[in-house]
Amino acid sequence: MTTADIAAGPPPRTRRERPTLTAVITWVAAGCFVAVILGVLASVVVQSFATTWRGGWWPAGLTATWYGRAWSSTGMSQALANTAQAGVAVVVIALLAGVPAGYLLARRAFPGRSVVMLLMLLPIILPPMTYAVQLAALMYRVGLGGSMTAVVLVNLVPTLPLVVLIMVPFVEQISPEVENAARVFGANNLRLFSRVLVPLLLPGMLAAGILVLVRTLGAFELTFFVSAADTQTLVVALFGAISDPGGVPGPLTAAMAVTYMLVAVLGLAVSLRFVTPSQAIRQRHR
Amino acid sequence: AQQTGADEVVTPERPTSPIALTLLDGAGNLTGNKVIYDNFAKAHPELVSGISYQTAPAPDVAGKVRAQQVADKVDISVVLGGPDVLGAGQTENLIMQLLPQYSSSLPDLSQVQDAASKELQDLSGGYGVLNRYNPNGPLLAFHPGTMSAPPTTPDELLAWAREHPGQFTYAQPANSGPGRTFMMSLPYMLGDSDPSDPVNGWSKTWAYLRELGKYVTSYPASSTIMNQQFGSGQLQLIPTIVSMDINSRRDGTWAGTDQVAMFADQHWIGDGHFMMIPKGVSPQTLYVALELIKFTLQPDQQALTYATGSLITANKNVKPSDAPADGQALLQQFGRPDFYPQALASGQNHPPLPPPTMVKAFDLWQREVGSHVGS
Amino acid sequence: MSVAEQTTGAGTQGSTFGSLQMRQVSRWYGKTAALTDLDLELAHGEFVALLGPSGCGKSTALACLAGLQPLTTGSIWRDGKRIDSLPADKRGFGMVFQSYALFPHLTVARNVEFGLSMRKVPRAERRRRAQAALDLVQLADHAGKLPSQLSGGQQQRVAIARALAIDPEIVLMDEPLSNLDAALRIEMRTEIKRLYQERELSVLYVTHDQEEALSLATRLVVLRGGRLEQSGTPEQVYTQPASAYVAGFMGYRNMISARVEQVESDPRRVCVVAGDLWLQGTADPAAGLRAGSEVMVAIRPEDIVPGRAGVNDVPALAEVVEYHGRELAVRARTERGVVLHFRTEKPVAAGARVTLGAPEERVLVFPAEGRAEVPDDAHG
Amino acid sequence: MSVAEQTTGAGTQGSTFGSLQMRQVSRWYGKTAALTDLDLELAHGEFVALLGPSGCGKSTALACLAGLQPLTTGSIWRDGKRIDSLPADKRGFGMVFQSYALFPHLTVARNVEFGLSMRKVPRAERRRRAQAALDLVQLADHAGKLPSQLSGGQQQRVAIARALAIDPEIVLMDEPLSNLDAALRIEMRTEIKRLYQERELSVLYVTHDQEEALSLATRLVVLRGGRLEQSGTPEQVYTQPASAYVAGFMGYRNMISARVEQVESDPRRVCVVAGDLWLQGTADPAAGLRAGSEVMVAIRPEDIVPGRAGVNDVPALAEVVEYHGRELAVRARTERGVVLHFRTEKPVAAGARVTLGAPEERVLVFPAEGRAEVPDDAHG
Amino acid sequence: MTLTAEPGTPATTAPPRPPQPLRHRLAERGVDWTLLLILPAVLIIGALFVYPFLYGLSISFQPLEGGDPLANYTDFFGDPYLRDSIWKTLRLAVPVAVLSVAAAAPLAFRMRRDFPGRRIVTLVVLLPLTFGSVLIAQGMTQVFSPTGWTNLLLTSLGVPQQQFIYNYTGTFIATTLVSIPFAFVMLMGFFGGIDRSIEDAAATLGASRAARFWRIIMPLAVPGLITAFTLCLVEAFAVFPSAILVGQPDNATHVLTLPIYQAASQRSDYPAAAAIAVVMTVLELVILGVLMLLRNRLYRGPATGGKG
Ligand SMILES: Nc1ncnc2c1ncn2[C@@H]1O[C@H](COP(=O)(O)OP(=O)(O)OP(=O)(O)O)[C@@H](O)[C@H]1O
Ligand SMILES: Nc1ncnc2c1ncn2[C@@H]1O[C@H](COP(=O)(O)OP(=O)(O)OP(=O)(O)O)[C@@H](O)[C@H]1O
Ligand SMILES: [Mg+2]
Ligand SMILES: [Mg+2]
Repeated sequence: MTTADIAAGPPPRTRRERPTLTAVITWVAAGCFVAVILGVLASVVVQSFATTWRGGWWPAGLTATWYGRAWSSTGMSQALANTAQAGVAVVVIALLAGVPAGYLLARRAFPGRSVVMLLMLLPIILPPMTYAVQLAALMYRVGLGGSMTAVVLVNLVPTLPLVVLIMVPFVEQISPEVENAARVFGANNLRLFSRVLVPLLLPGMLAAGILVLVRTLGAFELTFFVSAADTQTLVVALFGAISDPGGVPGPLTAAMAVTYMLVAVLGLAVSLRFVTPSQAIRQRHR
Repeated sequence: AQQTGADEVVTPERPTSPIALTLLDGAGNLTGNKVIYDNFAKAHPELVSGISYQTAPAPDVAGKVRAQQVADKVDISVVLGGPDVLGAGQTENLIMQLLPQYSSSLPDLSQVQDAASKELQDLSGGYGVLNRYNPNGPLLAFHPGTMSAPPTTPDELLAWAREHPGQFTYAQPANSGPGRTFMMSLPYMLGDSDPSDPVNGWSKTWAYLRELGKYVTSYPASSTIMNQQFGSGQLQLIPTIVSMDINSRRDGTWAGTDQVAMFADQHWIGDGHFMMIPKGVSPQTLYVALELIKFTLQPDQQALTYATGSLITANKNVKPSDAPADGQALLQQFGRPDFYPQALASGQNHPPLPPPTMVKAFDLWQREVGSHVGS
Repeated sequence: MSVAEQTTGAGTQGSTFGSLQMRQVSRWYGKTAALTDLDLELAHGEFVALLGPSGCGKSTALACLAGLQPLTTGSIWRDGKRIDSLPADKRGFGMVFQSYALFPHLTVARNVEFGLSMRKVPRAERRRRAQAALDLVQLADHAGKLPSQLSGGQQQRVAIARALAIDPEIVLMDEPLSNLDAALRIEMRTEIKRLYQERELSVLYVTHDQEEALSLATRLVVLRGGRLEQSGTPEQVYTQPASAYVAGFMGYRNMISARVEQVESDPRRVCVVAGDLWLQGTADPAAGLRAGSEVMVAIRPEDIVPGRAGVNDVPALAEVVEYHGRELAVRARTERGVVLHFRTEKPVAAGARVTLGAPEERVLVFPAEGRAEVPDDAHG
Repeated sequence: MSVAEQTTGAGTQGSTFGSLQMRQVSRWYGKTAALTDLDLELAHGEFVALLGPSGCGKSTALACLAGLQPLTTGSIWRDGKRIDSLPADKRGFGMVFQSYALFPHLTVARNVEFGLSMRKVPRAERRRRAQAALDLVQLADHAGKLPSQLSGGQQQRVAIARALAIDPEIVLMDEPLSNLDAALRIEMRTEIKRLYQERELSVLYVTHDQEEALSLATRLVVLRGGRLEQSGTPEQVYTQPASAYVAGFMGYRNMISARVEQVESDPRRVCVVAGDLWLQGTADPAAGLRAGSEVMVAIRPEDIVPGRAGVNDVPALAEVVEYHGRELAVRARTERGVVLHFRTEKPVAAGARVTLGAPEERVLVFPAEGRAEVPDDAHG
Repeated sequence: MTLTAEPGTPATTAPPRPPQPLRHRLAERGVDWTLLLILPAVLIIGALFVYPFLYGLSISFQPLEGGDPLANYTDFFGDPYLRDSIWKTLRLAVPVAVLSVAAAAPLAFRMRRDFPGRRIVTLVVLLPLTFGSVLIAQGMTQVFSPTGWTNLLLTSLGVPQQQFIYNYTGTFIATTLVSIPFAFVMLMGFFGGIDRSIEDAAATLGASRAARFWRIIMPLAVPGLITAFTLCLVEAFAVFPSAILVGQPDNATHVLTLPIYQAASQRSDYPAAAAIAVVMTVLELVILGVLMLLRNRLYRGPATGGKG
């Protein structure tokens, strides 16, 4: 080929990269993962509409009556409201307390740092079962038992350290010079956080927030022991129903699960709408 | 921080204004009886302002009650649960002894309970009042399309399982009514030395279950899972209990054509739900809770439970014919009218193991049988 | 609540700035000292240029003044009040960081507005002042971009605009023009000078550009390994460097090791010898040079004149000739191997023989130190 | 496995570098163009200095050449082979980034060794070469530090050492000396020149320092808003800038709007008038100037001579006098308000009356453009 | 606040220096008012966790039957069935954590670049997290059952039917499904913070894409990777519902949480439960201690390469 040939050809718009082996493997693996997830999701949805489904590709018939039963029999609406309330409160408080703590643990080498670190580590690694009852008793003793406050407080125990631990590497990534600049230009601690660090830490906070929310939504033990009938969350209701020794029909639990999923997916989609966790702060070119 | 066991008797006091009740269900009692409790609230607005319900896995109930008591702030009025819940409540000193202390506030149980129920009621040591009773099983469920005659003795069952490995199983006794019923009936069928002592008196049972376990690929973690596997045809033969047979067909988990059969030497193990009152409730709550227990045992209320798959109620004076129309229809459609009435009349009735003994049996089962699965 | 009070306090209060002093400040990073017993003063209306080789502690000094680094020892005073424990956000200085340190998540405009919004300046006013600052640095058209979308020089200008927008009394600038092209650099220099004069700023300015330092500063301060080496007017430092080190740093490119041959009756005049070079030079009488002392002779390339038939003449061979526009920069070597750099407007070809001379008063003689010709790192 | 082949291939292969060409390259960022139809060549052994104001696309051009930015249109050729789809790691260029881009997690030594270890250079050899590169930039003592523990200038020197350690044939440098002090800067410049000559490198060098460009480069290329404005030897560009834009960028600080009064018989000689200034100047005949044409007159401050009684003399008042060391930089104003910058070694006091003149051949006359005196941003 | 404390300088220095404020000396050690920011977190954890934790610790030395305070521990270690649950937990948790991070890292890395459908992919990957293990397990019983979709698909492709659930595999799949998104969320943000120009620099120095990933991106991401791994490991250690619902809780997935649950809930033997929890905690602390030590020795700092 002569140079003229190539030069005459249409200019390459942008350099297209050939997919590498690792890329192919990654995408295939991701594809499998996504397929399983969607399969699980679809099966639960299908099951929730099934009259009977005893194996095979498709249930025998479809019906929407399970939803009615799920809604009426288990106080779902109350539980939904509680879940939303508790979820939001826990996320907000955990972030408010956890982000500054994570910041300090990442930036400072102060005396006693390792003790604090350990203190933050323990609640995450201890199974909640081992302290749930005592914690609940404490809540009842101070007169909070059964209240929404108690539900929020006990859920902070495993989630706050989670926030702290996740934030540490995120903080380490931020150049201290940017922080210095903010200080010089008159930002006190509060403003340093609200105007500079929080925006820069947003991806990390979002990650932490999602995980906290999920933990709170999914935390059964702690919530169960302190919640009263009118403050229980969805999972407590759901777990109670699923573990009903009488054997609850599959489609009924599936219907409850789908309701729960809808709420969760909605929350997730909304949060992703506003921030993408990977929103690279310094996205350079390309 | 443990609650002291001082048993001062609280005197019930009629509340001057209606109070709120909280029922904590650790046994699926609400499935059948919620309608009764709602009726109570309707019937006695002067006592009850409202009832809220909470459900929980049986093992977690005690912890919850305990947490409230340690803090001296009990807001659960009534605990609903099986013998396991009652046992835990009793050993941990969490629930009130209702009989004989409050017998004056309760109906005369001898007028209400038949012999089998009474045996179970006595096991409770007066810490609870039976509000639901079923001779549970064991029964064997099978698909008539693939099996004409199911085994009728443990030996036949073993032989069948040997020939069809992986097609028979039972759910873990600790988490399943059918599983534990099956396990508890075996000492009687196999002629073990002491059916009430799993530690020293069940040698034949343990040997049998170990042998049977060789042909089992896994023990499902709950009845629900087992029922689904049976319904989808992965399993050909499972032990079951009466209510589950009815509900599984009604809910479509099983095919409507699936059949059940008794053992030749049938030993029914009974099961029931108790109503319990946690220590630390106020005299007013106690008063209303006792009223609720009384109300629940009324014949007209018990008759309502037929609509939820019961074949027998907690009040011996109630007959299926007393059931409301929907209950009648249900019994007609799923209640195997040609099978259950005479089946329940035959065989022997036994109460289940008392809770602490039962836990030992579960533990032993797990070590002796469960831990060897698949290895 | 309290936030409002605090920050409003910072910018406006203390409007009668008199002087800022570092006294005996040391700053250690682990086991190495970046600053050692440094005394530095910035009086009202002064424009102090901080000079020194790479790594000598200039940026650290600025960081200490701004309150960004704790002092290991020493103190900082403002108008007789000790402020070294005042947090950075209460000091109200403007600062241009060597690394720019722009807020990556804010647009150019918001970067510039940042200091103003910390001072609770109302929105409209903030806009206006940020706009003015951006006009100053010729970036009004880029106001909506993020820092990562700017070129290096544009980023640097944003940093300057950000520091000036808050109208500070004291401005600390760390090589603020290093990434700008010559024309823009001169222009920005003029703008900074104008602002300095109009607004009566007090400026501490780190630069490595001699012309910048000379043209802007009212006083030059030269650091050496974290210590103060010389402080004086531009003219003083330029013409009378206190040491060979300062000389090397102020454009005295010819640094020749020599020995004193003779000290004249006027103790300022010495005669030194280095190879085949016999030079009449000027020394500080306080240095106490005697015949035989090891010395360092410093001569600027501009002060060596080819073809001059006066004192200090020496024949040499032009080795390398570089075109520098109006002038040529020539490296020549004497017969005994002494290298001399000089500049000339007359054409010289590589390989040509030249005679070089230098006026006696421009040949500076310093006592020799352990150090090599070119000032090296503080810890080098 | 494949990694080894790829990287070994990159550095050593194609050892007979002839030339590198950008042909008609454009690069758009969203809707703004950073480069437009740029043709740029770097031949074997050339040292090309890329000049241009901040934001004109210099860094972008380097990034495109290095394969770090996709081209929007156009192509890149090396020795007749089209390489614009070759990924950056296969091109084997050495590059010094304007932002340094040091690996924050590696020590200085490991940063410098990085390119070598990518080329599978054995450990001992790698050490040795990294050491040599660090010696070159006088950072041997800091080899064990992390980049964040270095001063700005030290970081920049690490970036230089890293690029040179791999012994590349083609080196792209983006303002590599901008953060160094004057003495070190000259020294590093000499080192770069030495390496360039010894190792027969081909260098593309972005700088904003005119002296650096003139002393190092064999060819200067001036960009303007992403386009090529002029390319030529240092002398050509310095003495015969192609446009007022280039002139403004090459140190012609006096840019005066004027009108042609008369074109002489020699079309290179024109007479222009601006206020009270009557000037004899030199123009490119190709510009086709006629009497009445709007023009821009460019004169360097160095070329204006005070007190000269020759052509182009004009009385003026010295307004601002800046001390620049050997010289003074003076801003003067004629009676009719034309501002003139000049430099002089003779003492001039602010407020003094001076007569200024400039040789005819140093007064350059260009056709006026829409643009203002000082080259602004590409998109400004 | 300017506590002008006693001068700490030795008497040998000639000029008496102004005393160094306590504040600076503390600041050099990292102590200043900002440190108060850590207080809310410490208070919350201190109040709500330390007391129950210490209580649990103390009752673990008070066996129900009285006697030897170490009885609960000797019981645990003396019983091979219980002791083996340590090994069974590790056998599950470590591979799950490794696989999760290994699978999530490349995917999260790719999320740095903008491509069509990125949001959707992110959403789908994150779904299992929001569902939690109970729901995942519920769905798995259908999808992976012998007559479920997966096996129907396999058999239609000619692959023999597989047993995916009610064994180790079941729990492994369920735990991994939740753990991957867990790691993904953390890593995605983390990769995003790495300055691209550093990668560019590596490219010009001849680093291939793989070399760039392994030599530049990974080391910078390692603190994040270790954090992610740590948290995945902890999650997997606490595996509970899926060990019961889709595992083989009596044998292959008899993980440490099960005896804790059984002791606490079925036997109401809180001391024994607490003792096993203490064993589990110590085990985790040892593993995490090693990881954190590792993390502290690695580079941690800004992921930017100079100016800008
Ligand atoms: N990622 C980006 N998005 C949008 N615009 C960009 C981006 N990167 C660069 N630009 C713009 O492209 C133009 C050219 O930038 P480039 O970095 O090449 O300039 P430069 O000549 O190197 O300038 P300097 O001398 O200041 O470094 C500038 O106007 C800049 O604002
Ligand atoms: N965080 C740190 N840890 C260890 N040493 C450091 C640290 N920061 C700076 N140093 C060292 O302190 C010395 C002074 O650094 P400083 O940044 O003040 O130099 P500088 O005068 O600004 O140099 P430049 O002109 O190159 O910017 C340098 O030798 C540097 O290596
Ligand atoms: Mg510096
Ligand atoms: Mg640039």
